[in-house]
Amino acid sequence: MADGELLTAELIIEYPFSRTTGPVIGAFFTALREGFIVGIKASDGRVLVPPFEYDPITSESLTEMVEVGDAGEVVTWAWVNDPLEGQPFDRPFAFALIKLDGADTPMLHAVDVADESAMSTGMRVQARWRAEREGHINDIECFAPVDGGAS
Amino acid sequence: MSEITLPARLDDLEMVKSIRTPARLEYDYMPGAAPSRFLQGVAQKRLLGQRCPVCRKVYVPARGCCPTDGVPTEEEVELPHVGTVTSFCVVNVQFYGQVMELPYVSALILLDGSDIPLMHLIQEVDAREVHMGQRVEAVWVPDDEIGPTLESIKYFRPTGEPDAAWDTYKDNV
Amino acid sequence: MGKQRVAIVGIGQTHHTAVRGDVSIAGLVREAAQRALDDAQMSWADIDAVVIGKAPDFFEGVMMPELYLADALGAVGKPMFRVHTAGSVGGSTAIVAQDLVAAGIHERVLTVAFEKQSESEAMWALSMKIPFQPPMHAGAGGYFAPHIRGYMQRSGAPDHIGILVALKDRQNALKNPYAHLHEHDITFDSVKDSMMLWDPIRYSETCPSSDGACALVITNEKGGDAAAAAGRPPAWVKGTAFRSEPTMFAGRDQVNPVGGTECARDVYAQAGITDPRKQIDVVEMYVPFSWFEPMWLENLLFAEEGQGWKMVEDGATQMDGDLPVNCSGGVLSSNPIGASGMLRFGEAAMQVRGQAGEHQIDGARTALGHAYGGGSQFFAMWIVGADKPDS
Amino acid sequence: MRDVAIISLGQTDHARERNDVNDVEMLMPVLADAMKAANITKDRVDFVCSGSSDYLAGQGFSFVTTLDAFGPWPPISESHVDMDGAWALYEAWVKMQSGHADISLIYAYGRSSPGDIRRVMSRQLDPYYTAPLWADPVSLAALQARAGLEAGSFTEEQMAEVVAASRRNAKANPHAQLSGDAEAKALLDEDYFVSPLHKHDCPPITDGAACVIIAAGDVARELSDRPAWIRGFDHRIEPNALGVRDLTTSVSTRQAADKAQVAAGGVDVAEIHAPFSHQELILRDALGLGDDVSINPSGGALAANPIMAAGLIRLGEAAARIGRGEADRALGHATSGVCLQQNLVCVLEGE
Repeated sequence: MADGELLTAELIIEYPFSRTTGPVIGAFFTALREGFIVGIKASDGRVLVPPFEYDPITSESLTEMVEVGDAGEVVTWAWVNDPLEGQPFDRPFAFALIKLDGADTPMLHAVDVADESAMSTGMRVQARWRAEREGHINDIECFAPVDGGAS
Repeated sequence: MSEITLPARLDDLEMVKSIRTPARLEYDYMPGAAPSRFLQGVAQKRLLGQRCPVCRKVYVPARGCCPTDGVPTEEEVELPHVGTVTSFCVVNVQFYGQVMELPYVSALILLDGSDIPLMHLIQEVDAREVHMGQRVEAVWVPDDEIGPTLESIKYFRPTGEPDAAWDTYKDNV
Repeated sequence: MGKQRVAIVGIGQTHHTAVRGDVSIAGLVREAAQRALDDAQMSWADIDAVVIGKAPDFFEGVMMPELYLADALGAVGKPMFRVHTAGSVGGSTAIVAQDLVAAGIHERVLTVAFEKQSESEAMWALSMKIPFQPPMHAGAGGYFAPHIRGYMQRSGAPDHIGILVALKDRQNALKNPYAHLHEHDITFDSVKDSMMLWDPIRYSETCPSSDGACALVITNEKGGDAAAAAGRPPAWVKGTAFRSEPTMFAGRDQVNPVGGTECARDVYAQAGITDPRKQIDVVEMYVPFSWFEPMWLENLLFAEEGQGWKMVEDGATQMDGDLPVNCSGGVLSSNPIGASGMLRFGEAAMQVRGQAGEHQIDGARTALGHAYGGGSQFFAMWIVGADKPDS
Repeated sequence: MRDVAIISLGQTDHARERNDVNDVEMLMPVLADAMKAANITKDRVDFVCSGSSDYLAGQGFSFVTTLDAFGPWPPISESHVDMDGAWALYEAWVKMQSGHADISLIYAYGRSSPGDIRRVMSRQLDPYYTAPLWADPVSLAALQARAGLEAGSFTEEQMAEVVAASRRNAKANPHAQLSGDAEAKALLDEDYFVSPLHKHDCPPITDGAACVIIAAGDVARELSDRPAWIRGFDHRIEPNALGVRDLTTSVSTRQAADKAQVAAGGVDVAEIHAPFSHQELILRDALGLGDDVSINPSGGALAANPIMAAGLIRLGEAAARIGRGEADRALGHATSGVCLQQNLVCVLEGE
């Protein structure tokens, strides 16, 4: 037989994971389904978006959920020229940390602009909602620049 | 658990309790050098084991490593396609991804000349008649379906020989 | 510096069930951890380090989930550690946590183990098809059933032994409010008549698939003394041991693996135990299929080889026997895989602390917690006692 | 604390893809090299601890068969972490503190080649908010780099200098995957990969493994001419979400360095586990290392990044400098998680 012939084969790990959310994460996704965004008040009074179940400093359970805006400002961003399977777009886009109006911490999502030159830190963006929503992070299709917004 | 207070807009809505997050990852699986050589042998209807240079035990499928001595195994030993059932289990349960007809027998089979049993199916016999010590032989899939996988052995079936003596396989039970 | 004495002063667990649909992964883990902290009368700020254990990440589909769980477990700004030793992981995790205290590195360590199996399906995660390899024809039951048959052949044990174990553990579980299975109507005949899944293993002789978590607060001698002075007696660690051996090797005894016995000898020697059946009052043993109780009774030197099944038949391992085994209902009644080993360790500690409620063995002073994993090849054990060890 | 020293290091010649061997076949020679360098056979090892990840292998319980590479018979005292091998070394060091072992063998291995490593690593993110976006570690590191650049913490020129130095240093490291004479200026001219990162700012895709042996007290002195004594050892973790962290600094590294008493004496050499170029700049700052410290003489993770082993290798490389008499006090660092969420610091000294 042929010596040194090495075998390879495709190995696929696939599962339709179903995740129970608990009340805090569930409230966030419920709001997304309804077309708005909620955060949660941390022990130091900051509003965390997305809402976390436990305080990032004291670890105490957080309970006070509040509504925030669906527009805000890009805090930092990365230009994804060649998106990976599963990412929000299959054409170039930006991943960004976006601090929404009324929030004190930024959340991660995609920003849709034509090219990298349209991106800048501090630019205002607004959520673009999907028409069909189920309670999922992808209920927000992406964020897009607010017309006439400061940049 | 502490009570969550929600903004008014979430009052009286049916709350999301779970989300779907399907995931699919594709990998190139590489069995490695010794297993590749073993599987290439299977594709030629040959069962190639390896002998450990330290403990002299014969491992099949060849793994390239002696699991007790932690040294590479290189000496090749070709094994016959007959062996002894050292233990088995009659399966009556379906599970994810399974395609077998119930019930069926999954057995540990010690090939003659090998020092470790391999797990495979026993067919062409009523499940109730499978027993420890039974002599079995490999039944291969048709030649045009043979490939580098142990599934090239369709199953094992009884040879009809007298049972092996307990002493010949008791160290593998 | 030398070795410090170690005490368990807080124990918490979730109610184990098929699907904990009301919580996130963090929420599940947090629930056990909070109960352990409450039991120890401590707050998150009191904890110096966190050690977390679970079985494969594929169960929940989260790679290295400890990174995501850092906030929920109060680990921010602290050392956090993740252990994975297959089914024995819950036990191994507790040992790693106690080592941090024994070594004098930390005073108070929180350790947590969990599995939220309902996020996927255990059968899927345990039977993924690997190219070129023959399919696991029958999942975990199919892997272990031949070993059980081997035990029956070698020992001459009659068929009903497995039924007796299953019946005992399920009936014990009725006394444990946290157990997953509460089968009030179970009888010898109902076990016997349950479906033969992986002959010789019947449906009622197998463990369930559970969501659940377990947590322990482990402290040094000062912490143990303080708890005792406050009327909350700790469990003192008298010995810990790990042993591992290869999954498959020529001549391997998978019925009575050498690694298990060596691990037991090691942990007994540390705890000054020379006659385990006499000196150990209660055992929490990792028994996912009922037949493993007689097999482990022999492997752990409670019975001569081939005689373990007689202890079962004589009722020695019943709650009113001389060596009660799995008063909590054991793995056969609750099996959040990653947590199952820590539940054994925690339940052993509960017994010597006298806090096991309805499934308490009166006067239990010394207990063994046992976990195993892989193809009966990874072992983790500890001996805990009501009395402070001499050294 | 009990005196424990790193006495040997074995590692693969790191490569883009090692499909000629499986994990056991990859590890056997690495373990043999480390034991040979320590003048021991496996029967002298009291405790074995390993680090790996099922997700990299694409198989649950992947570490189970890999243990065969050691030959764990008669049965051994052994444990495994789903973390970088640097944490396995920490577990072994703890075990030795309580007197349970005199010699421990630690190994770690990982492959980035079999899957799309960026997609695989995305499964590390929180499973509700970010993993479903399939955000990947390169994109998230790019967010971190931009935050640092715009905060004025470092410049793109400095990032390119880090890469050039790594390639240059790696020329002396026979195990390195990437090495050569790269000019920072030329690097800056290359296209962006995930802006503001160039491909060279990112770690190479590597398959590889490593093994480190540690020994206590007189046993270490018996086995090594110049043991690298562990004098400070600590690790810390930060919150998971990027949005609640200051990405331009590394708080957990600072905490660990403080506990490990890095500042209590000068450091001659630091092996820093920085998968991305800007992270080396963040970490240097957090570790308080001055310009006189030799940083990543091995080339670091930018020269070879066998995930799960890259941190262990940093500790082993730092120790090797002491062993060869090139340093008296050295620092090894390892990181885990997205954007430096968790960090470990080990201070090593010669006698």
